[in-house]
Amino acid sequence: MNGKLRLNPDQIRRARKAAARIAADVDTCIGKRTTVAVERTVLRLMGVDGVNLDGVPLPNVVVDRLLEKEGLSAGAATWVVNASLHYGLSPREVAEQTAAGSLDLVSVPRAGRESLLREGSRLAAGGLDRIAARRREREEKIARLGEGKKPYLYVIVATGDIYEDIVQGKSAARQGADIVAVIRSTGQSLIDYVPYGTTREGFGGTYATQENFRLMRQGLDEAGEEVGRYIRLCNYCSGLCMPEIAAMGAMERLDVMLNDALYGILFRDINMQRTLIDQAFSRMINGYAGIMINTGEDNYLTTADAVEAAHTVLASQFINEQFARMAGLPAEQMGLGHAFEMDPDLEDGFLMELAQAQMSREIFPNAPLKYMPPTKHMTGNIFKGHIQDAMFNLVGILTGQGVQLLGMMTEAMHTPHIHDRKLAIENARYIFHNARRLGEEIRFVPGGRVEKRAREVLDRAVGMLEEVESIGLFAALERGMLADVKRSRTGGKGLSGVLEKGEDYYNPFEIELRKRLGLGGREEGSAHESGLQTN
Amino acid sequence: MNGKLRLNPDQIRRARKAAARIAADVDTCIGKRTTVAVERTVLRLMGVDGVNLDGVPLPNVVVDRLLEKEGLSAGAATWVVNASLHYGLSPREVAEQTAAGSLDLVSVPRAGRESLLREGSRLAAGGLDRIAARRREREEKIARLGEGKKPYLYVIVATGDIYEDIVQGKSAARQGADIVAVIRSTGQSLIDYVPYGTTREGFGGTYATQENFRLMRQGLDEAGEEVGRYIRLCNYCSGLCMPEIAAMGAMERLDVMLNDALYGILFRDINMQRTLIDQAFSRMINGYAGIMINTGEDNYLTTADAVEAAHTVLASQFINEQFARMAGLPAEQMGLGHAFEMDPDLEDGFLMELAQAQMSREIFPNAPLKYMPPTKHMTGNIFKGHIQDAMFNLVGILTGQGVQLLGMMTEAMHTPHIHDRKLAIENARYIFHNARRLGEEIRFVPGGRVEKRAREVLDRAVGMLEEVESIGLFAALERGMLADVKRSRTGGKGLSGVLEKGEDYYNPFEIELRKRLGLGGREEGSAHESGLQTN
Amino acid sequence: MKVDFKRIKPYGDTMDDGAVQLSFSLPVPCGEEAREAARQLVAKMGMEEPQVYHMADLGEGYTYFIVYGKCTHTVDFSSIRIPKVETDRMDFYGINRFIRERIGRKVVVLGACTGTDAHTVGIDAIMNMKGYDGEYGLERYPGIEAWNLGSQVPNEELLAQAIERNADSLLVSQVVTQKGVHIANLTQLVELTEAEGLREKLILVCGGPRITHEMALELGFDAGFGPGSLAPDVASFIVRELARRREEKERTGS
Amino acid sequence: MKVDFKRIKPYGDTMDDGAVQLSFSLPVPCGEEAREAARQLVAKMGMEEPQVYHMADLGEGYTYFIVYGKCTHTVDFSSIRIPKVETDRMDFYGINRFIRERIGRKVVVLGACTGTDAHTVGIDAIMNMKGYDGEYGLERYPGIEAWNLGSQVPNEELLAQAIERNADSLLVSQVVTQKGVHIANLTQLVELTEAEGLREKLILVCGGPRITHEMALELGFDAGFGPGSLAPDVASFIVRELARRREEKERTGS
Ligand code: B12
Ligand code: B12
Ligand SMILES: Cc1ncc(COP(=O)(O)O)c(C=O)c1O
Ligand SMILES: Cc1ncc(COP(=O)(O)O)c(C=O)c1O
Repeated sequence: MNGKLRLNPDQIRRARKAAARIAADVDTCIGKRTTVAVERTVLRLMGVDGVNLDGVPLPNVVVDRLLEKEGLSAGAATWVVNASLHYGLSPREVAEQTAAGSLDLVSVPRAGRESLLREGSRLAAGGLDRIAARRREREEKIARLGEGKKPYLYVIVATGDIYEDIVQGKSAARQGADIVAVIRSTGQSLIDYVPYGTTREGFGGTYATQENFRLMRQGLDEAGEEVGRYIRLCNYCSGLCMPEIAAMGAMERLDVMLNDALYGILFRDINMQRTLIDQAFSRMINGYAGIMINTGEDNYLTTADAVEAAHTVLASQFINEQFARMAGLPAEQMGLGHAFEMDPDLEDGFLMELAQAQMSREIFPNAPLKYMPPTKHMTGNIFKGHIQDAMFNLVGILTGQGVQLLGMMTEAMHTPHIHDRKLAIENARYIFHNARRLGEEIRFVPGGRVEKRAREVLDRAVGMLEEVESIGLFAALERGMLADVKRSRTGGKGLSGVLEKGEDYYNPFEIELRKRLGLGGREEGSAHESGLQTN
Repeated sequence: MNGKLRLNPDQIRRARKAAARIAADVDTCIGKRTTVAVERTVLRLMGVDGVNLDGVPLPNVVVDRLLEKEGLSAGAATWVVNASLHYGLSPREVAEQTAAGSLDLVSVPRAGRESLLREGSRLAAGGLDRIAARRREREEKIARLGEGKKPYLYVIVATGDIYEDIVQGKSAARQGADIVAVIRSTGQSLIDYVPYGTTREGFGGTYATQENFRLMRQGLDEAGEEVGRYIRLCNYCSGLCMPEIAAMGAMERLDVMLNDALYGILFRDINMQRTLIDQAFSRMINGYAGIMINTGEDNYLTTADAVEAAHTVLASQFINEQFARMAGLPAEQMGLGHAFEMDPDLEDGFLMELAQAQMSREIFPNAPLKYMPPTKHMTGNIFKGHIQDAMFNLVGILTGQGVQLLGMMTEAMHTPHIHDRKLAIENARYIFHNARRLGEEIRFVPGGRVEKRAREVLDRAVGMLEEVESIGLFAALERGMLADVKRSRTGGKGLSGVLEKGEDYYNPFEIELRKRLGLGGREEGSAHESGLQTN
Repeated sequence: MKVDFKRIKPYGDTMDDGAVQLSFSLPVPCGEEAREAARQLVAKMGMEEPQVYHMADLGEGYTYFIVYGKCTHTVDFSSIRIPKVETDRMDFYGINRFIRERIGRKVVVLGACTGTDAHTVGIDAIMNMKGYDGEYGLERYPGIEAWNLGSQVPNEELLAQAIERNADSLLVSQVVTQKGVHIANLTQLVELTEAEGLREKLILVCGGPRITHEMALELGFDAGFGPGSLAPDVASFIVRELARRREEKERTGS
Repeated sequence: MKVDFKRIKPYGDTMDDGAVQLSFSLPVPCGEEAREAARQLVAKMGMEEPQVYHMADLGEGYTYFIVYGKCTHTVDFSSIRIPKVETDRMDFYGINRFIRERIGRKVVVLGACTGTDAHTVGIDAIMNMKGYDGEYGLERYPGIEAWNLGSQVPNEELLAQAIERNADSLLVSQVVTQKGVHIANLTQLVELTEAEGLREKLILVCGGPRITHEMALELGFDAGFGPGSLAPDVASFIVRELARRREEKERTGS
């Protein structure tokens, strides 16, 4: 069926094809490189954790040592697995001794390639089995407790103090939240390590650490048992530590991860090569862990105009879909982002928002779209803001979004207070329940404003994607085609953490993940041929 | 066309026919009677105003005197016009002298019938010409200043102090209000006279007095000039003084009047005969003055359940339509009431509200329907209340209502504060503007929930009307068929003010109004044959 | 997050942050001076860092504000005790049994919306046969003779009816509270019953959305019932109070 | 309705009724005691007849309240004076003319979102070529050499760039204010400039949604700009201040 909007399937096909080529093009280029973050992730997946006496995380200590000794192009696994084999130590012990200075990785006698690969793949299997177990745990809990109806009610907590976050998260769960996201402190995405342990002092959010993940997970599991509904936990694997955080999330049974290289490039000025390499590996992990990713194209409308730039969001969704697909992440885990960000004082703006939300729904029928609330045009007028959020919620239920990121009336002031969240949840629950089946009851007039708006946005997205295809994504970013922000190929943070893979490069987790996800090798270049066809 | 809901035109026709018979039946019965209020109105229209030394309004003094002397069955005009002729005094002077005790109306020598009728009709023409002049004044102002788009934004002021009301009303006009209604003090509807002069002390509202009307009219005219939009003024002619207030409103250029005998019967326990007689005369005055009436069936849903009793509202609208028609009030002035009063926690309740509002719109295509906001299910949670009001506003714009009575978030607490009104107006303006043409863009699925709900309500209304037709309206009220309230034919307030018209009964204004409104005499009974057919 | 119940403070997202939202209008023209006036006012309320987040011109020299601030006041939660209607609530059957066993005759109850108040939904909820929220009203109780006089009943008439029907208890509903009209009205009823020498005989009960038990006692009533009250709450109180009074009378032998 | 501007009070529907709406949460479990705690708290704020209209259980031992009360405090509106940026605002052409005539060289301005703040929309609004709300940004001014360093710029780097480019003025945007992070960040910049001996030379300007001119002065800046500021406001201030300083220097002959 071609839906309520009678979108042209040829245009959708053209868009997918262009996006697939764009993604494949990037992949070819990044396939030859690795990053310090990817290597630290490999270590973490092998069980390396903890900090040295100066508080530097062991994965950083080891990777920095290897960089210094010019051994990293072979992959951290090459050295650590080798030392493991040689001394009969666990990778973690190897890391600890490296940190203590009692072990020099590059001077350990080298085992034969075959035994290296055997041990590497044993460790990889063990690491991934642990993740698979957490995934099964989630599935069992959902089967036993059940879960909320879609659109899921997604709220953020962002006190800066993990213990306050737990109180706020549990309270939200009791009010009806389905997903609780812990926002990170400003600046974390730019630090090239993941802080360690419990943290109680962040700004605009709480540091993402594995211990914080564990504590929050435990809190939400408790609340979930009490309210009889599985409560999903969300965090952010964007920024310089993207794949590490993906791994930590997979190990601590997070359920949703913000994960988008484009966001980092445009909004955090992270180097594009760095973060695209990181993204590819992180998406495999997320995919395998059964974690839903959320992409960040909704943010484009905070810097660009929401009416003018709507097609850039759609174009980016198409690209993100292809990146995800190439990492083996199924459509059911693709929380592609879009947003309700038009000026509320626009005549008939609601019709355009409705058109666009319905359009996204029809173009990505199996993806649990992440729908973002009004933020840019929220003001200090909390009463008006609350009804802007209500209209957003109405579009959410009318068009069957997957994840409704709840707007808060205090958006223009502070990260949410405990009752802001309560009122936001109450808002969504009221609208969702009271207008539950409205979407089933209405049709749009053929040739009318709603249909026209959707067609126009799709056509412009196709045009843009084909242009990007012809110049390549990097050039498109350089020209500021997304979010009105220009970024250069070699600018931004983190480029120094990118390195060419050596001949002897070894990453047992990537190999094992590709196997388990049923992905071909990277070199095949087959991605050029066809895009993912979902309808 | 049969609209978006595919309503069955035969059912609508059946409903109108039954309603016409119900109204005609009542009319036959009330045609033989008059009331003290009707007689006082005649005096007011002849220019009688002011109070005696005890503060009793002169119309009351005169009518009470005539009652005492058993002269009222001839109509107050008979005596006052006679005395006028005899002494060469104006009716007002006659009333003053009657009050002073210096003139005894019934003992004035009687003029011949013919000269009585001549003078009566001269006075009636003069009185009605003054009203016609106010009507033209309104039309000129609207032509010059323009007016708000429909649905009109209707707000109430209810401070109890006319001077505060003026501040609040002017402030509301600046915010965007199109209609300002001054709510009356509790209890005014039960007093059998209209207070005189400026008043500053009411409870839950401000006394309706002619001077208060004048002051408020002046304030809103000022505001209207400044904002460049004609601001309509509304008050209440329900209760024991219904036709008197209608006359006062007509003289002071009010634009809208709450006017509904059924409301008085059910919610003020006013005697049904009394108020139906009063209503017939008051509607002629409203009709002639170009005043839009608002009927009160929306109130049924405050005592009965809004889902269960929806059809009673529709049935009552049909009856009110016929009463209005019989009084010569054109469809364009029939602000028939209905309401958004379902429990917000009802699943898919929004669909039902939408269905009903659309249904009313299609059944009464030319009437500027008055749509009432949620009141019963408003709570102390002002934030939730504000979004209930937003959903109500959305239905208003989606279905093209004529008058949107704005809900206030503080409905469950107090009569509106100055900023409650501001927020309510902001709410409606946002929704109306942002979703202005949504109604043009959507269609309802044939056979779906929305269509079914409308059909069900219409069918039940037809059933009810035919039952009322068979037993008569009085019996239906006795059985509690409306609003879950039972009222007896001879119970309630004000029956003592009803009296049989004598052989010599004379009401020059009724005669002149019937003439100018193009109405036949009452006796014809032609109403039985056909209802008003608007589509 | 440890709470000091001797000194509780508002909470936004950090214990004791004092976060409070306010909104109000001031009779001053919109502008920076108005904003400052709003800040000063909120500071006087004991709020630190008052922040005016929204200011709107209402016209006519009035301005509306939405303000947030950090409250410095604290409340000793540990010492709070609430006066409640001190009756074990019985159910429909329990109440009727209690009447049979302890009173031995029908209890006569009159209800009304008094003065100019016409909001009958509340009193109907307590009295009507069909009841409210799943609870039958008093008219359904075999042990109770219930008379609902409806709306807009003058106090004088209510009292006349009470005498005529030999009532045990009067139930008065007051919903309109603007300018304190309910206070005046309830006070007048108490005065009238006292003047008639009936205060001892009658159990006076009032109710409504803005009525609390505490306020009812202050006004000279025997009990007050607020939002969410149901027939069994009221009936339990009345029958126990009736029994208590009778037994006390017997004891004191008067 | 006469207003006493020496003693203004909140207004609902009757002069001096004091009507104020509040909402907040308390770290106490939901119930009648919680309601009383909310009433007591609001009473401590100087509110008469505090009325809890809504109470909701947030779980975890927290409760939310919506309260109305009648404020007893008054404010003397007649004595309010507001510190404002004391510059006659010139327009695009006026500013460029002023620079040509009174300064005679390009004015060098550096802008940035400092610290970890990545909210560039505000500083872009002031600086970007295309401008904001119908006003060109500083980059478009022929008399101004404008450098927008973007987001997340450490204070140290901003200062290094200021030295390198021989800047006249620094424009700092701070949007994230949680836990006072902007205060710490702005204070550090002032300290750094002082340590480098550059404070005299530089015109320090900050801006953001929670910035006021008053606060900026307190922190040691020369000016602060809040919501709704536009390029001409900022440029007018900078060029006049620059001219003033130069003329003062000439006068004192230093
Ligand atoms: C329904 C309604 C009406 C209906 C009343 C129909 C009827 N027959 O009752 C109509 C439409 C006629 C009406 C008219 C008016 N109303 Co009215 N109305 C309401 C409304 C929407 C709901 C009230 C209600 O039914 N609540 C449901 C019942 C079940 O709750 P309850 O009364 O609190 O009762 C419970 C308890 O309090 C308790 N209880 C109550 N009484 C008693 C008595 C005893 C003895 C006991 C034990 C317990 C008890 O038990 C009940 C069950 O739990 C409210 C707004 C709101 N959402 O609250 C406005 C409201 C009460 N009305 C108001 C006003 C001002 C009026 C009018 C004057 C004008 C106007 N604004 O419309 C007129 C005139 C009425 C008059 N003369 O009294 C104001 C009162 C403001 C104030 N605080 O002073 C309100 C708050 C609306 C507003 N914001 O302006 N109204
Ligand atoms: C857009 C936006 C973003 C975008 C920013 C994109 C970009 N490149 O700028 C994105 C999505 C990336 C983002 C991210 C985050 N944001 Co943000 N964001 C907003 C949002 C929606 C709008 C801000 C905005 O653009 N306003 C429009 C501009 C024009 O206004 P302005 O900044 O006030 O600027 C004007 C004046 O203040 C002045 N001005 C400003 N700066 C300067 C400087 C000078 C020198 C002068 C003279 C004048 C001046 O002139 C401007 C024009 O008049 C606000 C919420 C809101 N509605 O306000 C939240 C908000 C600012 N964000 C917030 C937070 C916490 C974050 C995050 C930490 C997490 C999160 N909640 O998403 C991250 C991390 C950001 C980081 N490291 O700093 C909080 C801040 C809370 C607080 N008070 O501390 C807010 C209030 C949202 C919230 N309620 O949680 N955000
Ligand atoms: C994809 C994505 N990543 C991350 C973030 C949060 O920013 P940071 O990574 O700086 O915490 C967002 C915020 O909206 C986002 O959309
Ligand atoms: C038709 C009608 N008349 C009158 C009123 C107001 O009541 P009163 O006449 O007692 O002032 C209403 C209130 O909703 C009404 O709907």
